Amino acid sequence: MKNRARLSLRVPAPPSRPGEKPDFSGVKLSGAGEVRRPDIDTRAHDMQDMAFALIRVLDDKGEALGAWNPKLDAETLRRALRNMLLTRAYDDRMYRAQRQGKTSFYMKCTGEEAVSIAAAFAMQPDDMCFPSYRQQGLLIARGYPLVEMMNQVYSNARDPLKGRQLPIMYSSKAHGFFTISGNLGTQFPQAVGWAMASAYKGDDRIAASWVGDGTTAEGDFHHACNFASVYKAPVILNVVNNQWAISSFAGIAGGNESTFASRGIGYGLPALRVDGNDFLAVYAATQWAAERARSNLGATLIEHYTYRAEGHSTSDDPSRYRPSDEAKAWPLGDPIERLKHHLIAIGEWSEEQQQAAHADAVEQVKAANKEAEAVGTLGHGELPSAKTMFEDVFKEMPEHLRRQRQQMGV
Amino acid sequence: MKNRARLSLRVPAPPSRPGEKPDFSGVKLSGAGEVRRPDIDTRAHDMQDMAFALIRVLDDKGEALGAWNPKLDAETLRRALRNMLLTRAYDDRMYRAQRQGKTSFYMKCTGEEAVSIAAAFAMQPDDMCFPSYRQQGLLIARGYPLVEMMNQVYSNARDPLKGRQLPIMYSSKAHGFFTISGNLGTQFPQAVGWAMASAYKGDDRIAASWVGDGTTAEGDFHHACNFASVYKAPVILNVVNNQWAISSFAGIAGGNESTFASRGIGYGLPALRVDGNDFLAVYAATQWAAERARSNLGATLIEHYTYRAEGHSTSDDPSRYRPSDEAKAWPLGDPIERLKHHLIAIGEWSEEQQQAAHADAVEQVKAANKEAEAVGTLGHGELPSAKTMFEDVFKEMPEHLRRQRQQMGV
Amino acid sequence: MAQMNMIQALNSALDVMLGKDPNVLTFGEDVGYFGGVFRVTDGLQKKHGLTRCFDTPIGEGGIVAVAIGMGAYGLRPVVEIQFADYIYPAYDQIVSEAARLRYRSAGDFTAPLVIRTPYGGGIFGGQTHSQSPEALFTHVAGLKTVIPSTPYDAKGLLIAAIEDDDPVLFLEPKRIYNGPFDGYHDRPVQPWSKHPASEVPDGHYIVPLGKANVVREGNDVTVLAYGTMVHVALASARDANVDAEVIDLRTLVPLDIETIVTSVKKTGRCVIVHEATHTSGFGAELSATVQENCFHHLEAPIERITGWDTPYPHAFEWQYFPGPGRVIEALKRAMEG
Amino acid sequence: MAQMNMIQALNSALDVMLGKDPNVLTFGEDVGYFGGVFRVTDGLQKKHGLTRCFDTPIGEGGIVAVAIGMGAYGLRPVVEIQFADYIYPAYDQIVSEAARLRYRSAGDFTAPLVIRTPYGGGIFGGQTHSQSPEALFTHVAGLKTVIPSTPYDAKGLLIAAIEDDDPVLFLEPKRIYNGPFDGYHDRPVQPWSKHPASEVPDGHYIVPLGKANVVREGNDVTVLAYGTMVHVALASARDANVDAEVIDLRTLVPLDIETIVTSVKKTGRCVIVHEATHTSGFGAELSATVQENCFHHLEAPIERITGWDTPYPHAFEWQYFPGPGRVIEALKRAMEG
Ligand SMILES: Cc1ncc(C[n+]2csc(CCOP(=O)(O)OP(=O)(O)O)c2C)c(N)n1
Ligand SMILES: Cc1ncc(C[n+]2csc(CCOP(=O)(O)OP(=O)(O)O)c2C)c(N)n1
Ligand SMILES: [Mg+2]
Ligand SMILES: [Mg+2]
Repeated sequence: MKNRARLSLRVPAPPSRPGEKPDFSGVKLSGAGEVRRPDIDTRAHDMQDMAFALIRVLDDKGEALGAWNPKLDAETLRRALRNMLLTRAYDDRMYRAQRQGKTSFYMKCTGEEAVSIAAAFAMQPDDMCFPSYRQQGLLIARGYPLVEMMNQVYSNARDPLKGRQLPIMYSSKAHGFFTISGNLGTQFPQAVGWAMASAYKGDDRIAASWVGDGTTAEGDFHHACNFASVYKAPVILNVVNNQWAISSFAGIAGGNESTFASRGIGYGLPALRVDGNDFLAVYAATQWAAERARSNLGATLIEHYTYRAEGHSTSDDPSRYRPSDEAKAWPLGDPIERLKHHLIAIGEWSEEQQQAAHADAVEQVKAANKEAEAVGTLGHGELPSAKTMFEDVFKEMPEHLRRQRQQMGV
Repeated sequence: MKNRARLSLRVPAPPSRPGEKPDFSGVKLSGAGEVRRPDIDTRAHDMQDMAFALIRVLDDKGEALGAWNPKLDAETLRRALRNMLLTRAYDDRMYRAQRQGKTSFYMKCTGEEAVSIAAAFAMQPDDMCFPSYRQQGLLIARGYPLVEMMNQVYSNARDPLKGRQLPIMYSSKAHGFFTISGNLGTQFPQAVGWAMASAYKGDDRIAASWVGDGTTAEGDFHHACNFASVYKAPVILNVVNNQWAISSFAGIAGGNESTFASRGIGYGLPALRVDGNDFLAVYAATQWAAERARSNLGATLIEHYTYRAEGHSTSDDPSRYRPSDEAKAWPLGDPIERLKHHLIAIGEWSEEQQQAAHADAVEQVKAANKEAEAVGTLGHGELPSAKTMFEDVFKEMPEHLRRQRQQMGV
Repeated sequence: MAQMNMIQALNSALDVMLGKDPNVLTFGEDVGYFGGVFRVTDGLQKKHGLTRCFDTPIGEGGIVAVAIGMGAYGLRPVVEIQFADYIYPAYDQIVSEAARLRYRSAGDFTAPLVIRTPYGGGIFGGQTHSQSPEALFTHVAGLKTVIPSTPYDAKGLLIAAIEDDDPVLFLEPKRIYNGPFDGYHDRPVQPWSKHPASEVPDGHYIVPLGKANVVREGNDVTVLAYGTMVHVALASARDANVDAEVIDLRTLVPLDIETIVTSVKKTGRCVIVHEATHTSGFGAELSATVQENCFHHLEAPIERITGWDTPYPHAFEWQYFPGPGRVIEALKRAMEG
Repeated sequence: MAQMNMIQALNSALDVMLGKDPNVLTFGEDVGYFGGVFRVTDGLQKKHGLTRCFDTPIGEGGIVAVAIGMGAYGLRPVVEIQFADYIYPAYDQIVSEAARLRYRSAGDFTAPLVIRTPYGGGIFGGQTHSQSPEALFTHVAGLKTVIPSTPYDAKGLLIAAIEDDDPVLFLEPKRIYNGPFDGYHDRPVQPWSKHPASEVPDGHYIVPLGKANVVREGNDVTVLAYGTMVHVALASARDANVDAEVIDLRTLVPLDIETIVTSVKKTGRCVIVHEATHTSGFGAELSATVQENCFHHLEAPIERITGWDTPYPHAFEWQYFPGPGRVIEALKRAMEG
């Protein structure tokens, strides 16, 4: 051990930065229909390969291929497409609203619409979702009124959350949508607890949760996988790998060293890796996991391989840390375009219908927004009462909060 | 989805409880010499099988077999054996001291001596260890004076930690032994940080850390694996799977669902699984990982498959939760017996020498204990000064601590 | 009525609630088959079944997170953190999640969980088995903090906590699990059986949250204490020979300000006692609150007798622990002040 | 001498220390190439290299743990927690480890790290981008807590913190990153450039830890504040038309008790202002300490003007924020008291 070599610290960096050419040459894709579909009662140990493959159903020609093809009827697909269009139109409108000063903050899910819309379609309406801030599509697909979402974003008098939460931190128990936390990852093990409760009660409802690639680094990710494995909780644990965590590429979360799906292996959790921009693939993977969970076979970890096509939030400018044309170079395309292409390919849709559906989505959003704005926007119009600030801290307001409310003079 | 099945909650339980027959039929062992030895620069992805195998060198006849045989000379093996004997004798003496009321608390590592002694032998003396409370063997093998350890356990006037720490929470920077924390798992990512620092400085020293099977459930385990993977930290991450975490069997930590070694796969960390009661196997695995780390190839996760042959601590009574003869039924035997057997098998040792070595270890411990007891034991004899209670909270004592010291009247 | 020590009383509370409400379940490290390292859940798994009382992985953050999810479902989980010193890995889930769920969802989701954990010194547990972290939680809006000082209160408060719809941190003073330790560590240990509050009804009853208990009436000085220190305060009042009124707070949040203020207005003097480190301890809040409410009645400075601002040092248990020696002196100073 | 806002001043402190000491390095979420979401580390990776200033996984506990290990090796890591609201996952590593390393190893190992984190409200950040968690750290023995209120202090205190051999929590009042906000949210924002403390030397200097700053002398009432609230206090003193002495604490632990006590003994009155929730806030410690040390000099009750005991509600920024309205009233009450 004389003359030992000098060590050096490795800090990973993405293949390209602003001013450079986008480079996705490292991305390994399976072909559509290529990956096997194990039975839902397959032992996790016997399907470890799935964590390194990529489930894809739609090919470049818009054909649906292979064992994972969920074979949905055209009407369902059209509904799904409309929901994705609605989500995107909603995002666009709210983004503009923030830019117009009508609220403080907004976050889009552009390019990731399939992840939540397909999940909502593949799960039962009474299954419980513990989303991150980028699954607004779940609410939309489950029919939560757009105007309620807007009231929340605008913190106006009709905001169901009474102006207390940052925009987009929705909550609706009635729609199986858990109150979103500003703290990353905390909902992941909570979902496991909810699922354990459902199993404890002999219920038949399952839970699902979503975190980003970056968020997998939190201890809560580990707790979720571990408790889910130990107690065979009926839960679907989704990692939405959209390649970026604000300005950090997925390699900073460990994504260069292995797939996020493969994190499941060490817990003995079955893990699927799926083309997140392929509605059919996400649907099929979710369905597989939901069926497994509902059959008392426990949790599944699903990595959704996708791309955050826009900035992290209204506070972010991605051109400062990645090539501005990177989104266009993303090899898995756009989820809306791909589903549209498929519907057209099977003769169930046309460019004209797409135009009309898009216009309809924009119209719905516009109407809802008009209604919400008529109530109020952040600091303008009808606002929630400041008095309610002291409510819901506890079920009953204790003396000290009563006094403070008095001091505030309301 | 009509008539959905009712879910139920699964709570894992060990195969046997007090009053029942010990049952290790679930334990799958590889044969000695059977498992392949990949080159140290093998990609983690290409050695995932290692996480499910069990590296063993010594067979039942005491022969050393296969590619992992480190081929140590007999003198080294005898030194190792003496260190294991010394560790056990030390444990026995201190355990009795606690029972005699000479201190408040003690923890043995009986049956796990190979884990730390072999690691100390395979690493360089200036490599930095971040142990749990069950790696006293590291200190002993590195020549830290027994009497100092005892002074710490007795919280007497010569306690290097000035009476501040619970017994066994040793610290010696000079011996590359990081101050032990009462909080499980915190040292694991700290070791990664130390290793990153070594790499950052272009040093050649590596770090190692140890946690128990139970402790793998802490978020810090996840942080350690993740940071180690991302920054390719030169560190060895050891999981000492001794089957129990106080009263909880390893299944409560997820050990029934996959191996602890396989936790490494999701981070892209090479993972080895090793017979922790086989000195040669532990040595060889540690050496492999150390060489890999020192070659700037990053971290390795090693699961040491062993058995906690005695109670968790002096506060514990294992017969309340596991068959009292379970230790005897443990299929991997006793590490001291096995190394002895090997040395005898190769003609380098005898039962008589073993007796003498044992007597010598007991004698060393006795002498050191006499010296330590002469100074003092908890609350008796020469004690550290209570005044020092206010020191080392900060580098310089701030005004408020000065005042408090005054109030205490010392 | 049975005679119980605090461990038995807590066990009885859990037993009663497991029997009464199928939505109650309890889990934590070593709480299942073994019954907990302090035996508080002893026998409950056997009696109520594997899914009602079970072991968990050693991940405090996971334990609390899972309990929050269960609470959101509609259960009433009671979790044990083995020592309060090990609650910090769960800090984010408690502070950012359990405490805020109701507020941030405008009542849509709630987390009616109880976190039980043994705390405090006096047992030669060293730095990581002796801490009193209450003030790290009393600062958090949305969380209740409860500390019993007798078997009777322990059972009644724990049942009240389980039935409460808000998250409750339930700190158990482990030094008095087996007897009402008064701080005289060199005198023989008293068992609970000699204390009237060891008479504990077998069935269901509650001691309401948010109500302090005047455990000794007096006119000259008010002593505010909780947990183990209630017994130290009582012994000190007796031995200082002052007409002290001793108040056992029982609940720190919400605090029974009225009982405190009424007493201090009567006595004009106040001594606050706790084991936790001094700076930013809960004594600071008590002192500030008393001062704000009783300024014109105060005849002497309010004093805080607390642990020192150091980690809890193993060998200096009794130099660290705020025992009768220091409390008696403070009472005398208060009377002179 | 250059004119800097607080972000630039902090950036300059890091730049100076990275240049001066090869053992200094800085990392955290988005701090590398991007330069931090508040741009405090802007340009540092480019100038000092990839291993001196880099991005980390989103695991605050891991970030602090790794920094502790580096500190034990001999480095001086400066880590950023993106918002103070996200420090809780690192709470165990800070409280149980960084703060205790020196004590538990009797000086064998130390953790000379700095944890920088933006805190406080006034930016419509809602519950999880507005918190002021200082009191959750001031209770922890072994940890220093520092809060600057101007660009000059920010740079000098940060350099002092990096050179300090103890772990330091460095809380940055994000509302005043770009200008000395005085709480009048409906008036035009002032940039730092008009404030004298925006004159910042380019090179190395320190503002010592543990020393408060009397930012306004006065005889009638003492106002204790830190961070953003220093500017609110100054504006309030001005507009209340009282001869107030305003003290910027700058370091909460160790606290400059002498400066505080000297002032209150002079004025006989004291108002404490902070943004954090009321109960068990640092104001409680200040109030208790002042009362203990100045009892016989006090002519009116010490008041605490603080955030309410609720999470920080998005739409009620200005009803929550303890602005000049409430501080002025308190000053007037103190003068009448
Ligand atoms: C505990 C915690 N740490 C840090 C943050 C700040 N933060 C908000 S979003 C974000 C990036 C998350 O990235 P990822 O998990 O990949 O999700 P994505 O935004 O890409 O959907 C960060 C660091 C936070 N909200 N919570
Ligand atoms: C954070 C934390 N939680 C809980 C404990 C209490 N505790 C001490 S040892 C132990 C069991 C650890 O088991 P394992 O990791 O398997 O190590 P072993 O004792 O078997 O070596 C527990 C739960 C602790 N010390 N720290
Ligand atoms: Mg992402
Ligand atoms: Mg173990």
